[in-house]
Amino acid sequence: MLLGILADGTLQPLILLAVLTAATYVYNKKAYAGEIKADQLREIPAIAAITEGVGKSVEENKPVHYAMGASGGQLYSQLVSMTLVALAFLNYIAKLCAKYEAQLIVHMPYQAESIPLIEAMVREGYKAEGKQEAFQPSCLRYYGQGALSWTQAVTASYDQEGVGLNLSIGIFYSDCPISLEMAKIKGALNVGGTGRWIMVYAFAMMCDYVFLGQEIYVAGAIISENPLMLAGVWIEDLGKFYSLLLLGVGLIVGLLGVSAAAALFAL
Amino acid sequence: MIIIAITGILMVAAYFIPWAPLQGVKGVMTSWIVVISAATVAMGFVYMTTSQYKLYQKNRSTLQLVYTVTPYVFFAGFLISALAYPGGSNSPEYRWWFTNIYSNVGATIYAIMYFTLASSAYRTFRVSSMEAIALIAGGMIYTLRQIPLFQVYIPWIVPLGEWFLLVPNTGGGRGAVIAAALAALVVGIRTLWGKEVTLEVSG
Amino acid sequence: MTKKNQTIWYKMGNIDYRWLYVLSLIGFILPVLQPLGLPVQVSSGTIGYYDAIDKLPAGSVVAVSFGASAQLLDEQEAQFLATWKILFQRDLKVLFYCPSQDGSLLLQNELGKQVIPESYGKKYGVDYVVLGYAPLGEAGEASMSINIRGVYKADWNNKPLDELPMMKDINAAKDIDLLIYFYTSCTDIEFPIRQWVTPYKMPTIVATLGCCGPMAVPYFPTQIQGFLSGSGMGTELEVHGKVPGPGALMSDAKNIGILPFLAFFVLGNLSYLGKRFKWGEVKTP
Amino acid sequence: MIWTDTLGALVAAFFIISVFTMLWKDNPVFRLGQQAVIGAATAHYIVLNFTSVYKNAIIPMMGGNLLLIIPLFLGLLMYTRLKNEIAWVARYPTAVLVGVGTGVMIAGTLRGQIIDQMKNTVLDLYNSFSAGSAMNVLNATLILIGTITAITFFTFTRKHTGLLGWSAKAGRIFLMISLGANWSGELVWYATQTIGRLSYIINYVIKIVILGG
Repeated sequence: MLLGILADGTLQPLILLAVLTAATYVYNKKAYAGEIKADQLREIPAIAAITEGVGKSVEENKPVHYAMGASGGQLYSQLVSMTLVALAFLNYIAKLCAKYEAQLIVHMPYQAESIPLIEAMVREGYKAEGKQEAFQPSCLRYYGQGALSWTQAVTASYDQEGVGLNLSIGIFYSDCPISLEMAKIKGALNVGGTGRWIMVYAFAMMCDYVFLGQEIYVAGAIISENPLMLAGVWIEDLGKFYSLLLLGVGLIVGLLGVSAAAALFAL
Repeated sequence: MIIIAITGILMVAAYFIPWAPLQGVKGVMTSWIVVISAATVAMGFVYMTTSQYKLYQKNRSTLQLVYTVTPYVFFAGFLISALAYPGGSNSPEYRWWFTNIYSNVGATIYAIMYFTLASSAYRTFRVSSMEAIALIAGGMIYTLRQIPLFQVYIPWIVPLGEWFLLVPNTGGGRGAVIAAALAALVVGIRTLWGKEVTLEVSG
Repeated sequence: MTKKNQTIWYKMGNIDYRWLYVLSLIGFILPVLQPLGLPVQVSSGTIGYYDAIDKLPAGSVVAVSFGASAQLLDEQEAQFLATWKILFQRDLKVLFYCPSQDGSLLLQNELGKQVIPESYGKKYGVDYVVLGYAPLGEAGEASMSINIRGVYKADWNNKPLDELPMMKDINAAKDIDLLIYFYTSCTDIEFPIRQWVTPYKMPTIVATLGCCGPMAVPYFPTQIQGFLSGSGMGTELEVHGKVPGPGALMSDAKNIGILPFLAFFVLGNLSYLGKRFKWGEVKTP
Repeated sequence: MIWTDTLGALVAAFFIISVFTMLWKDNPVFRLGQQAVIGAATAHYIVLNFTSVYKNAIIPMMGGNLLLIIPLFLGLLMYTRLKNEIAWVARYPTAVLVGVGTGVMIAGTLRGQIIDQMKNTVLDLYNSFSAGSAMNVLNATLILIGTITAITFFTFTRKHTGLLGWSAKAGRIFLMISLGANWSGELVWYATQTIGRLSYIINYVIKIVILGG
């Protein structure tokens, strides 16, 4: 019955979605019961580096820069999860800047529809530290369509206003090597990462501390200190176990013939 | 949160179920979001003005005034050429601005990246550990494979470079893509569930 | 400590980046001023690409999906100029269409200026036709393979297709003998594979950016007969097809411009190894 | 050559040089160019989106499709974010965008980025057996090992010790090679762009436009 209404080739995706949804239900319950804790996770050194960088900025009297990518405000593309993680980091860095009284500069992406969310995250960050009045809308910078003006303007900002910590998290395309390398050259403590694997190399080579690929999601959960987000890390690991299991089953079925394996994955 | 759940689940359902009315809804929703996001277009102009004005307030010199006025001159140039000439953004006038400034600066930004990639490699490509050697091997061998001179005088660099790209790079890259995709899915499911903290915080 | 900082080992590892920038810039400029004509090795992808065109019987129809980008012109120019020259040198009918807005813009800027079909004795409407921009995507490519007139009613000058003699018998994949697919988004390679190659076994060759080459390689030579990735393979096509163009200069400049970086890479590692063996330092910057 | 082409070439040359000077240090030429580009990019964004609203909403509405007033209205609600007291209203259009985006993401990710990756890994291996070349089999096996070990590197809920530790270490090597290859692919492409821009200035702007050659 169910198979009759499904589109071709969507049974495998449906099973994976069902596994992850069921795991979400189970682990959310565990989270509410207080069984999920950040210290159970493998350590990610780049997280501590963010606070260190804010301290460095205050000491040097230079601003903290936050960038989520020239095209990092995508709300309705396949990369929306990365935008949400970048917003979680934005909230975190705003809190830290409010707490330690560091100057924050946010280089906004060109997607204007993400501006309301960005502003809300920064405001809330300051509010959480009881310093709403310290928030200045002019710390939110906008540079128009595309990577070119963004890259130039961000680089100019490092040069003209100085840079203590440069935190870059989110959706990055071929434009990021310039901003990351220039921040490094201008003496920033560079911390960052992206979920787009093709660009991770730039972060690995130009940052002092890097979040490799998926690590941005895990780190996002840790800094949020929210049990539901932390539960997500367990669900992700379960997803990996399922994927490896599928791979194993595929390899076994393949013994019957390549077409059998192809048919299994085509379901 | 309810709106997110309803719209999101509809889109997911449309992927799994090829039922015409559902596909119709998907079509309507995807065309709506294009309009919604496009209608927010002037927001960027407001924020551009806010930060430009603030920078001028900080430094009220003549030079800064020139810097502050410059974006508006070019803003007007683009806008007028799109509005005042027949063909709008397809008019030769708009194309003049677009090609000589926008496309050209874009191409130059890519050019600049050669230098930043080179200096970062000078700093990080040191044979200090197994991992660093792996990074260098992946990077340098494929670089030499792409330079004509090395293709001619060290011909074996071509198959070796291709091998690095097609074998270990594919394996590592695949693992990384799968891990990041799973994480994205988990965030997605949490969002449709109404439990995404980021959206709760931002109201 | 100060003494160590003054040693050659330290200095080699801490040269101001701007020296690297300046030397690279000089390395790139010199061959632009004075081309050196350094040799080029022609790879199998390029030979396959050339042969797919060269072996077409006279009168064959070639469709060129021209998804080029203006910002990436430098990477693609050698490829498409050489391709056009090779096409117009032969007795073929060429149908251009543009799945990117920039593709249409570049055709307007370069066809008739850099490569003049009329100088090869070709006539618009009889030997070649240009259809303008349409936001095709994968679905659009599928539509083109079924019914060209369903996507394009007229050419780029708004002339109805039925008024163009060349288009009289051309309307679908069955009327086309070779597809040349230009693209800049790496994953777009799957569009022609899924919409032209798999259903129609259409002979297909592709041209793309250097960084997209690796994603095209797995399809060669089983599904695509040849491919060009980056200006380097554009140069190879110029050499192999004997149609000189801007690619030769690019290759020369790349050969020389990369040398300062290679020298800095060696210096950086000598510095690291020197420090390591002299003072046991293993920390990298 | 008509004067607009000459002016265009000179303007283009100014912008190329202004961007290149950024590599040296901040200077007035760079700043002027950079500020101009902000104006240009913002205007281009507005032109593109205005055209999109006009084509996708205004024209169809005039043709009788009044339903499109809803997304247009939702889009305008975004501007309430500019005024603190009513900023909460912007959450409704945002919710539609995020909801649709998340749905699209889930649908696109399940097969393309997970199941198909597994499929390719398995099929590569078995196809290599049928191809009959030992090298192909070795390569496909290495891809399989790379995929598995890289996934194990990205586990966070278990300590990386014992077998998992070794696997994660091997995975990291594969990941590093991948990072290096990605770096290289882009480096050579950018070299081409550099040469292209320099060639434009030397061979077109200087030799043809200025010297009239």
